[in-house]
Amino acid sequence: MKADTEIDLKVKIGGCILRNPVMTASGTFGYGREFEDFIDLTRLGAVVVKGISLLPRAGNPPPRVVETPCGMLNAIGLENVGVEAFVQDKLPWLQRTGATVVVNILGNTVDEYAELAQRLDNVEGVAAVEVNISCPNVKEGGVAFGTDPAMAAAVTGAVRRACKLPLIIKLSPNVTDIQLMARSVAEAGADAVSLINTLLGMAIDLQSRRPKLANVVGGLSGPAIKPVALRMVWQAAQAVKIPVIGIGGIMTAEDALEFIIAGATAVQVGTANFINPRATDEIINGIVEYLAQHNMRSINELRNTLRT
Amino acid sequence: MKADTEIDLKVKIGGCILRNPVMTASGTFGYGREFEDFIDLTRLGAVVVKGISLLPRAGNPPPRVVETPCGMLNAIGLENVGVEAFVQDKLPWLQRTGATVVVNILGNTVDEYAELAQRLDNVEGVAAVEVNISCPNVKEGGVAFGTDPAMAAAVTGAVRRACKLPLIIKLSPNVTDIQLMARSVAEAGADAVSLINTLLGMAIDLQSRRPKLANVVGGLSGPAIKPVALRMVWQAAQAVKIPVIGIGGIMTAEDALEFIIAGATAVQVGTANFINPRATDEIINGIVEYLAQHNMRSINELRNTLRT
Amino acid sequence: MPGQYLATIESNEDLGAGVCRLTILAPEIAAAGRPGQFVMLRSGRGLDPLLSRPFSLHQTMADGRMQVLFKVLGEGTRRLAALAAGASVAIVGPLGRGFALTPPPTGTRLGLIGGGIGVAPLLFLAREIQRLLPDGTALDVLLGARSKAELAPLLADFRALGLEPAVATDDGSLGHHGLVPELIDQQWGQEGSHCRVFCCGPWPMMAAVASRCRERGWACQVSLEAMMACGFSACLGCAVAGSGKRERYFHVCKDGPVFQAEDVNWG
Amino acid sequence: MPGQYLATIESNEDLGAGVCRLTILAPEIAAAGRPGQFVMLRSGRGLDPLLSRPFSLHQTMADGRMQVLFKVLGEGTRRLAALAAGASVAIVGPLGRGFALTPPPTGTRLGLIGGGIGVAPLLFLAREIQRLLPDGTALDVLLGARSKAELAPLLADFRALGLEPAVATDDGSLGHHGLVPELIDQQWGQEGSHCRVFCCGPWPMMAAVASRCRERGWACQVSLEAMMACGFSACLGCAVAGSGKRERYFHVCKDGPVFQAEDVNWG
Ligand SMILES: Cc1cc2nc3c(=O)[nH]c(=O)nc-3n(C[C@H](O)[C@H](O)[C@H](O)COP(=O)(O)OP(=O)(O)OC[C@H]3O[C@@H](n4cnc5c(N)ncnc54)[C@H](O)[C@@H]3O)c2cc1C
Ligand SMILES: Cc1cc2nc3c(=O)[nH]c(=O)nc-3n(C[C@H](O)[C@H](O)[C@H](O)COP(=O)(O)OP(=O)(O)OC[C@H]3O[C@@H](n4cnc5c(N)ncnc54)[C@H](O)[C@@H]3O)c2cc1C
Ligand SMILES: Cc1cc2nc3c(=O)[nH]c(=O)nc-3n(C[C@H](O)[C@H](O)[C@H](O)COP(=O)(O)O)c2cc1C
Ligand SMILES: Cc1cc2nc3c(=O)[nH]c(=O)nc-3n(C[C@H](O)[C@H](O)[C@H](O)COP(=O)(O)O)c2cc1C
Ligand code: FES
Ligand code: FES
Repeated sequence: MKADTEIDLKVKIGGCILRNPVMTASGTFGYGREFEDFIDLTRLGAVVVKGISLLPRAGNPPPRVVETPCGMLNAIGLENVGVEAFVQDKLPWLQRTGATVVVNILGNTVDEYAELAQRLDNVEGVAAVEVNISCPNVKEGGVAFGTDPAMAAAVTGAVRRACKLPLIIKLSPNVTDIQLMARSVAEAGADAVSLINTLLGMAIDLQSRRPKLANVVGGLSGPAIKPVALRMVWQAAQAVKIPVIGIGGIMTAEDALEFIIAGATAVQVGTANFINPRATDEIINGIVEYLAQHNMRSINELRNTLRT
Repeated sequence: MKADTEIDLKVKIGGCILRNPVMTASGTFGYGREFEDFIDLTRLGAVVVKGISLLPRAGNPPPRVVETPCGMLNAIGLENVGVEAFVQDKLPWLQRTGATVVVNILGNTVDEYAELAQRLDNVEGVAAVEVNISCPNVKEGGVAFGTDPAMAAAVTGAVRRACKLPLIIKLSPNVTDIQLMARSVAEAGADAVSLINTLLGMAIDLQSRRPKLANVVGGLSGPAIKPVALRMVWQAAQAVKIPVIGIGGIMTAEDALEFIIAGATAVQVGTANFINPRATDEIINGIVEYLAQHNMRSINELRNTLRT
Repeated sequence: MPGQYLATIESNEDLGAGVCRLTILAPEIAAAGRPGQFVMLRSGRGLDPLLSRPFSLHQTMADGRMQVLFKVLGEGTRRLAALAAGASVAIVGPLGRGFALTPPPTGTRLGLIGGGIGVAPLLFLAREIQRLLPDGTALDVLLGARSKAELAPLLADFRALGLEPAVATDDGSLGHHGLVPELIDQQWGQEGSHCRVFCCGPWPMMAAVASRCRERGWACQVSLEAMMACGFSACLGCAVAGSGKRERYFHVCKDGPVFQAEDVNWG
Repeated sequence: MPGQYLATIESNEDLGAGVCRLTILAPEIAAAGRPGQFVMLRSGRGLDPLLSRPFSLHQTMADGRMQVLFKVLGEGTRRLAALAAGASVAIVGPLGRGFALTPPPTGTRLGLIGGGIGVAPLLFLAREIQRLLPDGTALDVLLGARSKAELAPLLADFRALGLEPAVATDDGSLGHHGLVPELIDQQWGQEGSHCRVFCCGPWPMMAAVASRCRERGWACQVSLEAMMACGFSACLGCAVAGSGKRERYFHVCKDGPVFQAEDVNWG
């Protein structure tokens, strides 16, 4: 394996330059510190923290997670400490490590999203904002923002106006036309899109005849969803000019490389962190190894090279 | 295990009474005869044959299938012998066995669907028609019929007018709102809906940087998709009054029972047939066993008993 | 400080009744682990089952080895049960907060109560109590199980520490014919504020023990279970409802697995 | 007539160079199987890997046993390689159409050509040729491999039939230093319409053999591979492009795996 230094892994997301294309996926990496005993956070492209709301949220009643074939369902219910506690208690430690921090935000209304973005705008140590639009719009009967192009564009526009930070819109896969969604948020001012969030799924306990999740439905993640994620990332990369960040079932460097070949500028590693807390680190090493083997000097030579 | 005879497994789909709720999924059971060495077809609720078009189709170039985590992608390209050869060469054998035969149909236009339905209408040995609407509408730029409620309703209406057979509309999962799709086709005259067809996915070969399927994208099936299927079946069962047939990742009797608890009147077994050609038979036995253990006399006592 | 290791199985004993004891060479965990803490284990390269499985530390040894004691339930434990000596297993640990072992007021009896496979962490706890607490601290062990076969292999380990557990079995094949919470009355009577209880077992059993302790004003620590995806507070999946005194939800992997019974919402 | 069985592994031999030979007790398949046919194998209860894997019949024996010879590539073959004697394996077979063995005109040489693990079905084929075809039918075996280590353990089996394969290796460690199709010229010269070839190996090697046979007007049967989900013509996944003489696409599991080379589109 050649040393990192010989191969250029840097990628650009909006105005933000990442050391390498390997980020963590929101909700699977806590606030970063949960991994301090396992890996050096400064090696990562970026740490995307657990989704943050204006006020703290306690989350859903248990059971909140259940295993499925090659995957898992979660209905955490967006438990988080709220933006003030995040800025005061969580961010400073992350900032001291020197990690690149992306803050994932969520809201119940367009205004909440905007308020969150504004609150984070001039906070030191925040490199970019990722907007989770897979949340129910309480003003529109609980339909998720991310399943309607107009609502998604409205959130994007509001956040865009509220802050100058690089803006990543995180798309929901539970839609008919992912290209339409990607284009809508790109036109509304997104600097990048990330996808996919979890697929909506369900599991039933046969003995009690109850849902295995207290919330009845939950989000499916892990290797099971990788084929769907890869297809959507490839479609999105063809639909928009802004960078696409690939997410979904990435367990190994091979998986990450497939997303990059399909057109992703960067990737996020989610469920894999639970099973192998060093997964991101190993994936970075594996990417370097592959590029070296294929005599590539830069990750940019690999991106979007799928021969169809 | 109690004998089948003590427990009533019969279910009704439109005017059609099935011996039990276990059907085969189209495209995973050939024309039935492929399984003659493995199981007794008359034990099955119904045999759903490979999708039939007006004219024979050669299908897609290889590679056509690829394995994925707990699943597989296929891009067979709807290879089939065409309706005339089906009626003349394939159906008579099936009919002689005494199996209940459901014919899955597909077309490029609304008219093709109607013509197929008409052709099958008075053919002896056809118990019902299942309409695969996950096909590209060539008159509408190749968008799948099954991703647009109006187009899906148009196909349903046309087939409804063209034949008197019980009519099952097979829904695509690649949509934002499965309840809307189910309601649209129910209102347009469907006797039942079956779901889910495959999720659109993709796989990439890292060495050649080519898609692993010649068709680039393909349909994801198998245990990986079961949580998504179960969620959609549960949602559909709450949205419509007509019977719902559950499909997606069913490998065992436990899986089938979960779909029935979620509201399915019957289930279809797909990918499992490839791995275990006796899967349907074992699932029927397992259902009987469960009902006996739980002192139920009829499968109807179990349906839609999810306690949320 | 938890770590992630690829550890070697030193031995795998089938104790009968579907219970296995794995001895694992994992020096860092053996050195750092406390009673009541747990590890996440995963075997094999396959992606199904996907998640690691949590197991209490059954014992740590001075020579870098540690043990888990587990019951075979589904595919995850079946895989672990199939591991041969020399095989590798992915391990993360030690994790969570174990039993709190503050010196009790003189005259306090300590009671260890285990139900079923809930006995797993109690041997380590008993050893630590003997090591850390003042000589002469009275220590009782009450164990419950379905039948004699489940319990018998474990009694010898307690006897080696000079402890003779009181036993209850569902089928009466050993000791008291009944449930282990009933042993509380039998062994310690109804009154007195002189007991401190450490409990691990199925939820209804722990709820019954917690309620008896509350009635008597006894301190009671319980080791809870929850579905876990990570084990180190990254997924927030392992929530358990609090009694309202401190938090709406606790996270079993971080705030526990050992809790004060009064902090838990027994539902 | 194919069937589905839960069969027992009788032995599992590691032949080195990542090649294993499984002996399986499967009386129905051993009795019915013909050279060139295959079976689908699957081991374990897990759902990943999901699909069964196709393997040629390497040998069938009179006592109800059969063998497959395989190379360890990914997780599916890794699992099979880990099977111990006494373990079970799910098996479906015998499947597909094997080699056509019509008596050749007198004076015809029969040539068996194997490349890499493509040697697997040829031993069975050689034995059947010796059994079925007229005495004195000339039978040559040409084998290619990466290196000596891959080939050596298999030569003994052919020698036991009185056959001495001509050998080519990529690294020259045994026999001809080069590719196996080159042995055709070496062994049988350029001219003559007196050969009938049976070939199994990697696609480029079979394409080269097919082209040499076409030039010479020799009949050539090839055993093809394709990604398979079922093995018994239920999925239609195993398509391979035809030369246009008969069909647009063949299905390897039903129309093959053995084809006349001229029916195949070599691309
Ligand atoms: C902190 C903690 C300590 C534990 N210590 C022990 C121990 O010392 N000995 C022992 O035998 N068991 C222990 N368990 C329970 C053990 O984790 C489960 O029995 C095991 O995970 C079952 O896995 P499986 O694949 O065999 O079963 P599965 O087929 O996956 O499931 C069987 C049942 O086990 C439970 N389970 C499955 N996965 C998990 C998971 N990731 N987290 C929690 N529960 C799960 C579920 O209730 C499920 O219904 C502990 C659990 C926790 C949370
Ligand atoms: C008719 C037929 C007969 C065969 N006979 C033999 C034999 O006798 N000995 C032998 O070593 N190999 C044989 N093969 C190839 C063998 O099936 C593959 O090597 C095996 O499936 C690889 O599985 P894996 O999980 O180890 O590898 P994977 O990691 O799954 O894949 C490695 C490669 O193997 C191939 N492969 C994987 N799954 C399949 C499948 N279901 N069908 C076809 N190819 C697949 C793919 O090209 C893949 O890139 C035969 C294949 C066919 C179609
Ligand atoms: C337990 C869990 C919690 C998650 N929480 C969030 C969240 O707060 N915000 C968000 O945008 N995505 C969240 N996600 C989605 C992931 O970031 C990611 O999009 C998804 O899990 C797919 O990637 P994976 O298959 O690699 O896990 C969560 C996922 C999991 C498994
Ligand atoms: C190889 C293959 C071919 C299929 N062909 C058809 C088809 O012709 N018509 C159709 O409606 N569905 C077809 N399907 C979809 C299945 O009927 C089923 O809806 C899907 O596979 C999900 O079920 P499963 O997970 O049990 O396989 C096909 C699926 C597979 C795997
Ligand atoms: S198990 Fe993941 S947070 Fe506790
Ligand atoms: S492998 Fe399924 S049809 Fe050939």
